[in-house]
Amino acid sequence: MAGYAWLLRLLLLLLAVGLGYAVLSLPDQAQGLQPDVLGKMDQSGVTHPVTAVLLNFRGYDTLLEMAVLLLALLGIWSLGGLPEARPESEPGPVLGTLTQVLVPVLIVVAGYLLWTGAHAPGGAFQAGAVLGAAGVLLQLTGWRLPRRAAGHPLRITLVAGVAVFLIVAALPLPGGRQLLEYDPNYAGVLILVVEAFATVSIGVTLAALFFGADPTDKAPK
Amino acid sequence: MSVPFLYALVGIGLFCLGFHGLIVYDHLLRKILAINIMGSGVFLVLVALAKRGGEAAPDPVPHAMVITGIVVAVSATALALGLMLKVQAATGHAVLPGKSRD
Amino acid sequence: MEGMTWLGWSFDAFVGAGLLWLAWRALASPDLFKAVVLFVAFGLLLALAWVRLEAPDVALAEAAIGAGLTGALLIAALTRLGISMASGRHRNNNKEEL
Amino acid sequence: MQHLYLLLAVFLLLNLGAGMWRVLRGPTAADRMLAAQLFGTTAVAVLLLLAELENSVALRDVALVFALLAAVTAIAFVRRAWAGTEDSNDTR
Repeated sequence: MAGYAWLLRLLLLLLAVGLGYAVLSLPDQAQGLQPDVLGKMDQSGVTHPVTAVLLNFRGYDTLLEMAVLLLALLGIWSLGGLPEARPESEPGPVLGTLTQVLVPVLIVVAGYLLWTGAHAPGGAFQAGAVLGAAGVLLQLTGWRLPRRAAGHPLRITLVAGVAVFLIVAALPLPGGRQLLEYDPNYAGVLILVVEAFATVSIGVTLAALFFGADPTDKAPK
Repeated sequence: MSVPFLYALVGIGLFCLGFHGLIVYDHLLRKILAINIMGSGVFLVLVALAKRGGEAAPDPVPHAMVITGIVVAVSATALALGLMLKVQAATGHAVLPGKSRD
Repeated sequence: MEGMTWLGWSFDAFVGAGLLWLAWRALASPDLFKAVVLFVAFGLLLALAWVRLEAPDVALAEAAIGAGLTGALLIAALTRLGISMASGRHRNNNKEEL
Repeated sequence: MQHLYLLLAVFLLLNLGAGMWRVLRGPTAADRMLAAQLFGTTAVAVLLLLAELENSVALRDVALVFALLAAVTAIAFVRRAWAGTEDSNDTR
């Protein structure tokens, strides 16, 4: 391997030069799809272009992306539990108070980001990530999902985002329209419903990814 | 040459740096970091090229793609870390089988 | 506005150079814990790059995930690998020179 | 005023270089982690300066999320990595 290190560097340098040439030869001024998006904004139900693209114009991407999140979680659960680091001590008073203050604030901020996503930067992914961080914080201070919530309630929460998105996507079908083709009059409400469920599902999925095992499993070795 | 192109070139640099690290280093955690850095480079190129409109607002489509990309990247990282821990539990070393242990 | 563009350029140049340097050090440093900390710092700097590229949505996602989740995930994985924080080397008897 | 904001942002960015030195030198893991936290704090300050510069509400949201979540990595470090290590009382 060591003898070929210079060859590898040379090839990667060539790749970098080629990619750089390709990027620099692109036109200096380009609007991309921005005029198309702005032209259709009045039909999207929201006023923020990125949210309109995420949940209306490119709804397929977002729907499948949430399925990818679930797949990653299934992958981790099928590993059968990860080795536990070490028995955790009780959180000290500082950490306990910090968590008691920070977790509600994080939940409020997640709600704010979700709400503001309709007209300004924000939305389901950012809100879900903040919610996931709140879940990670709780786990770090020794909190574990109660036994009775770990079975069906957890699973239903995890799939709720994809399920509600699919239902909303299928709603236009009986009216003779296409999958994910919302009525512009109701698009705003539908997007908010989809985003609300997606936020909770993304947050819980990210927190479960951090936990690293199916909580209904018997304690891993 | 303008600001977006500066960032696009940095993105290409990050991609190639990450690619180099992915090939050269044997420890799996380092490979995971390298893949993340490669992904960040790709995101940087996408977002930089979206801003070529000058004074106009940037193209929102690449932004939406990058946001989903960031969330997918973190979930893939979590899965990769889990697999790495399983490799370590099975072989005692967090390197790919058949690799030298350095 | 001459000074303004000059300052803006130097800001972008620092961010770009910092990104490349942090990525290089994160991959090349022999201590794994140091690599993780450098990677977290890389994520923070990347959020500034998104802001400069007028992508506040992406900056929000990066701030939430890069600052909160990735760091926690990597550190948890590092402890589960059994790597001592003091030296960055393995604690168990299969000593690996990292 | 605009010049001042951008100048301060560049200055804070240079300050990150000083933090970098701590991350690289160590010597203990806690030093590195605290330096990374300093990174986060400085990034919040830079974001707020840029928010004033561009008069953008969204950037204040980014700074808010940053400030809230920077603590999570530090807590993960304290809870998972630092507590219980044989040299946590180390005064090197």
